[in-house]
Amino acid sequence: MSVTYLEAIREAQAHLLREDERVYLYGQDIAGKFGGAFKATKGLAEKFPGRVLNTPISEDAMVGTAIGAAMEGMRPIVEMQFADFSSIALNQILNNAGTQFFRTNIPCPITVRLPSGGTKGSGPFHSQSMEAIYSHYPGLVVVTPATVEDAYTMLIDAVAIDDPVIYCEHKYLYYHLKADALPKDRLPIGKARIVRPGRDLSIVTYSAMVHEALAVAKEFSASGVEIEVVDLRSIKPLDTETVLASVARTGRLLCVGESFPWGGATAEVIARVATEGFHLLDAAPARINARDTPIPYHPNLWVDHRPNAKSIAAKARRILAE
Amino acid sequence: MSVTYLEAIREAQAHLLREDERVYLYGQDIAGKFGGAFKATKGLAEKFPGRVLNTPISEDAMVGTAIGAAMEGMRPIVEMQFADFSSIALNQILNNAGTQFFRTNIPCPITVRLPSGGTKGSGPFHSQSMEAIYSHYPGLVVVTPATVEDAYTMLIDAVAIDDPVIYCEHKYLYYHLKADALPKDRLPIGKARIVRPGRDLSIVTYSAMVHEALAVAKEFSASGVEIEVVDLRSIKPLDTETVLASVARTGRLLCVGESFPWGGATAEVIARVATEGFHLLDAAPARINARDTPIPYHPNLWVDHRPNAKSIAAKARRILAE
Amino acid sequence: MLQTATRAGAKTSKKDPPHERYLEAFRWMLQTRIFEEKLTSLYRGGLITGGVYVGRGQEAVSTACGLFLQKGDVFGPLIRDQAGRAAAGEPLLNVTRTYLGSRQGSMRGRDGNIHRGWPETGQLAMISHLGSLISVVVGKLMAKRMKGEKNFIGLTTIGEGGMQTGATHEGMNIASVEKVPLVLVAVNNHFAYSTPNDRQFACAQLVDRAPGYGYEGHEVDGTKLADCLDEIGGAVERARAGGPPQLVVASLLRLAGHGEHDDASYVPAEIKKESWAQDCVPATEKLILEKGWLDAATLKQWRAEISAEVEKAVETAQREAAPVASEEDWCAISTRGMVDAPVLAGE
Amino acid sequence: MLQTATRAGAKTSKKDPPHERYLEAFRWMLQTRIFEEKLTSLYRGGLITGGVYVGRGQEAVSTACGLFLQKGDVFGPLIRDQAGRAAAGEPLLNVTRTYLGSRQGSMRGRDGNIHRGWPETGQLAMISHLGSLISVVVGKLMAKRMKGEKNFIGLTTIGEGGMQTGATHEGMNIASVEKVPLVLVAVNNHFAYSTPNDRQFACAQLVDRAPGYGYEGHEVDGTKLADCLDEIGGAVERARAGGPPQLVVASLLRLAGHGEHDDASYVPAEIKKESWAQDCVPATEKLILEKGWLDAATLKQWRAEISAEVEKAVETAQREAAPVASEEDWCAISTRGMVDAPVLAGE
Ligand SMILES: Cc1ncc(C[n+]2csc(CCOP(=O)(O)OP(=O)(O)O)c2C)c(N)n1
Ligand SMILES: Cc1ncc(C[n+]2csc(CCOP(=O)(O)OP(=O)(O)O)c2C)c(N)n1
Ligand SMILES: [Mg+2]
Ligand SMILES: [Mg+2]
Repeated sequence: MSVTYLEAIREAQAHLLREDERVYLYGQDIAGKFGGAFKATKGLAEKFPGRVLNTPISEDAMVGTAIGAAMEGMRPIVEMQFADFSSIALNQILNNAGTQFFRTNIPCPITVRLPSGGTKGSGPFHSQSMEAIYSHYPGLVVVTPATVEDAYTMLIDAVAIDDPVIYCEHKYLYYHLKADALPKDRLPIGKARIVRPGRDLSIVTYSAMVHEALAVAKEFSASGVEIEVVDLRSIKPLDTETVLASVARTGRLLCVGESFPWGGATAEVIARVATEGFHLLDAAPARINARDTPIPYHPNLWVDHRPNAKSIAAKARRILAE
Repeated sequence: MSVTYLEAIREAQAHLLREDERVYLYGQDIAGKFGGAFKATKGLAEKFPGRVLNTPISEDAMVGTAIGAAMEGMRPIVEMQFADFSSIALNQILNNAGTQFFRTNIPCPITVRLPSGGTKGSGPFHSQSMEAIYSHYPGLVVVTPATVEDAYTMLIDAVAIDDPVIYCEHKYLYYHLKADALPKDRLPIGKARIVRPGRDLSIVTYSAMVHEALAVAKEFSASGVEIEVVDLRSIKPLDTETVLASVARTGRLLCVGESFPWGGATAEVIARVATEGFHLLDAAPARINARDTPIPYHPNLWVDHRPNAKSIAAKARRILAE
Repeated sequence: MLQTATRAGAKTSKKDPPHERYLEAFRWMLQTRIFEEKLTSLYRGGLITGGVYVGRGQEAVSTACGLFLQKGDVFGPLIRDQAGRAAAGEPLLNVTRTYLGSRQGSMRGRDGNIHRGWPETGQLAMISHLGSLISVVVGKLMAKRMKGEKNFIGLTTIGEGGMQTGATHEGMNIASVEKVPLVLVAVNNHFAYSTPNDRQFACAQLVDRAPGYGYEGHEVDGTKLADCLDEIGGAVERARAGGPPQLVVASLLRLAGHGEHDDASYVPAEIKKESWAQDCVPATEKLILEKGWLDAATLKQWRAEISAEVEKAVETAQREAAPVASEEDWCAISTRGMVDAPVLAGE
Repeated sequence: MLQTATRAGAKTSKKDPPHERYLEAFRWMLQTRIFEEKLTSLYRGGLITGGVYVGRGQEAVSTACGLFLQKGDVFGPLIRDQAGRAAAGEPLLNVTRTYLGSRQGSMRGRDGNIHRGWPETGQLAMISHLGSLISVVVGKLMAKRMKGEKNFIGLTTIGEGGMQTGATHEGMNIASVEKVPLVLVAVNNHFAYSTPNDRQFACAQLVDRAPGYGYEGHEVDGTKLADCLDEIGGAVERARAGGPPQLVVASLLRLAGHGEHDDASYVPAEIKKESWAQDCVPATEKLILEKGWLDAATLKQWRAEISAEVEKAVETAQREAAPVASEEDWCAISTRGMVDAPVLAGE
């Protein structure tokens, strides 16, 4: 048996519905036989009657009701049809969910699933990665699973956390990524993972870009260059310690993120390393992000808009040459 | 005669209404005798009938109509009552205004005024600085005037730009800042300004924090330490060149921003200097931001939540000791 | 949570008032008026941090919003609902603490005044963004139903300006899709800050919104306590009995500035002559005296009692410590292990 | 911008059709049907990038949306408005280019298919977020008025699902506050992706929303071309004459999946028996033949002409170059001097 990244998300939700009666799922087109635009909830409405609910096209109210229900003791999981539409729910997420505990001392354990990231032909409004915006504001935990195993355990852990969690799942990984089975163990949210040890350069990244980085690391390994790949797993909290330890080993840092260049996770990682680990660096750190334009629809443009193994390799070569 | 920062904003709008028939003002409570929550449009409705319009409490639609009018050749200036409420307009700003030119080749010259930043007793929803969110997404120009002169010229220049501009005006500066007269000259948007030259440390900052940094620089100067203060003026585009030139002179960098710590302008500046000016740095760069919680209402908490001259001085001392 | 009878030994005459809770309601109105006048004077004296936003002129409708709530109900008050909050069980000391910046207020100095909640009696802490609270109330009601609770309702209020936000629309609509027992009391006080009705909406009357959401709609003169009690009490009853969501639109005039910093000089004189522009507190008091439902001596005694309560609350709160930054637990989330490495002011 | 008469020498019988533009309208319906069937087959053949979203079943109402627009009007079509876009003047070649990824399409490969605009005839390029276009149309109308233009209207469409967004509410409301000549055509095709009406709204009928915004409301069977022309044509006329904003709610059934990737197996069989669930294209054709408004030979000729046009557009677009990343001007704004230092992929 093998499990895709998407199936892991579905299985995690099935597990949660089975084990925790406080959990319910709320989103557009997630119920009935249909089971969601990406089928992440396929079959769950039938198995858990009354706990997988279709909503009107009302992202603000979807999250608003989840906040109310969470404060009342439930554990709602809200599915955005695409991360991009969470812009409509952003006020509820940042200003209501994100401030609730600090203001009232009442925890607000909602989980918002954001199908994120680019796939070819999806264009400017079905490809976005919004993790930076949600991380900038206080009060939220923001996770970005890059593997089938993490997709599974981190969703379960997200729902267990007493605070709002933004769960950024990458659409490109839905079908492309397979594991042999659901995981037995877990690394807790908040810990980064060294997915490939190395000695010459640290590539710090997250979500789909982990796999691009791994491809580069493999390629370089053939010529004796050992790249260490760090998967952040959650970008808030961001595991500065593991990143610094990696840079301490390699002396060189490349940060890769799929979202827009200004600010965001790559800027934050570099700022942390530069401020807290300046003397660990043997060369200037570097970063690669998507281009600073809307995400183009045509595949010819799209492949060039986001980072990929080729552009990462080119950048890595330049850092290593310093 | 003296002019406050707030009056400069009002005068800039009066100038624009007088000189450019495409300009109109659109916002909550800006018309009539009332002239806005902060009186930034006081007297303008009477002077320019039909061109200063009150709106319903509908931030999404306010910006939506401005986008339509701008594409039709007008130059709307939208006033958000507080920056914090622009979260409701965020989808129109990021996804509609921000993508319009790239997608359609039709420019979208709207200006959105965001009364930003903390003042005492304003609490979590009337104190926010949202520049990082608007800078992260492509397609927008984001300006953060710190002086009376800049408040005036940059608003006029913002409206002249054929693209959407987010004009972040700082509420604390409204009455606190005075100049002798309206400026005759201008530094264009996109250029940072060395507001105080120095040799020992560069403090790179923007908006109200420029004045905290200047206070620190003055204090240090007494003991022979010369701090260079760089006012970014616009954070997108961000004038990397001027920042790097300053760091080249001083070898030391402290970035100060009033908004939340994760990502944002301070992370972006440090990332740029670390990646493009690594060898200019004699010591680890550092940054100070607000705390990573909602902005507290009580003044006792608020003063400790944001950076101020005292905390900046403490940090500066540590960097200089390295 | 509620005082169940008119307190202070109110002597009702043989000719009873039109609603059994009329006099009790009036006492909350009076308390609110006296309390808010005290707040205003503290504000003018520079003793309050942040704004003061009063419900002057809205005491009748707001009291009616709080009065019919029971244990297990959800209440989402907004900025002009001091009367409703009190009637629904928030102690005077809590609001006083919040306004005076005592660390012991329910928001502990972290958020202020009109944003406060009082979870003990189901009162939510609003955020500023108007309309955002409606869906939160709906979510609470959904959760209660999922947990098997019975007989609860949710009531929340909105201004005629706030009705124009997208959040209000989505919240109103999702309430009827989810078939929850919601009562939405819309208060058209004819101004949203300085903006009059004609720049907020262009329908004949706001109650015309009700059918578009499958709500039952009702209109009421918000200055007439008896009508407010009947309409809002009735709406609460129908929602509790399983009826569709209820929209009650009350007309009245805001008899203060938007906040106490605002002199409201933009309010035209003519509008003040409208019948619904009267001040509900003296109007109700006059009626009570005319009808003999209470005598002047009792009313005088109420006033004295309330003033004493208010003074006591103010004195208590003023004696209490303000929050201290160095003792503050600067933590936006409840899960310690999930707090991001601090990049703090001054660290 | 519009073809002003039925093209291709349509022979009308003595007994004229119920609306003078009925046959012209039908030709747009037919063109759309034939074109979209071609698109679907190209999609199935893997020749299209991105999704294909067709207006199958909506051709009558969509055509009516485009048909009455004049130079200077504003049109805000949504994803199922191929017919309206064509009727309002977008050449078949532009949509074909967009779908086939030619660099010469109006979106130049930067945005796709259903998001395209056609500024030449006032057609805006929607963003995905439903409801966001309404206020943009309102803003265009405000600007036209400020500039002193006369006699213009704006028309935009929305699905019954999209009506539940906050943006729709704010956009509808601000239109009547600003008193602009807006026609909003709401198409209740009974599904929003897979979601049926009962999880979208709970009012008796969507037209009940009209009075709450001060709109005139009209209902129409969206499968009856004559009624669509009358109602939408009438609404356009009333808006142009200075009437209040117009809401026309059309009922019909979406006769395809949400997109061509979707088999729509969630649509229950019963609903397909409703009168408003019929397919407007053959129904209109049948009526035309029955009434003798056109003869079979003419219709056959129309089909042949349209197919030839479609094939030609496809062939042209397929021959054209796709966008090339290295030649792309990667610039999100128009002002060169304001472009931020590039932090680009691979740089
Ligand atoms: C979304 C949003 N935009 C702007 C504001 C700023 N604001 C606070 S109160 C107010 C006026 C509210 O008017 P109304 O809803 O009629 O309530 P009232 O003050 O009359 O009770 C405004 C514009 C806000 N709170 N929320
Ligand atoms: C704000 C927003 N949320 C979600 C979506 C995703 N989405 C695209 S089309 C659609 C269904 C639209 O239904 P309806 O408005 O009835 O139009 P129809 O497709 O039936 O023509 C959804 C949910 C969106 N486009 N915008
Ligand atoms: Mg009001
Ligand atoms: Mg539909």
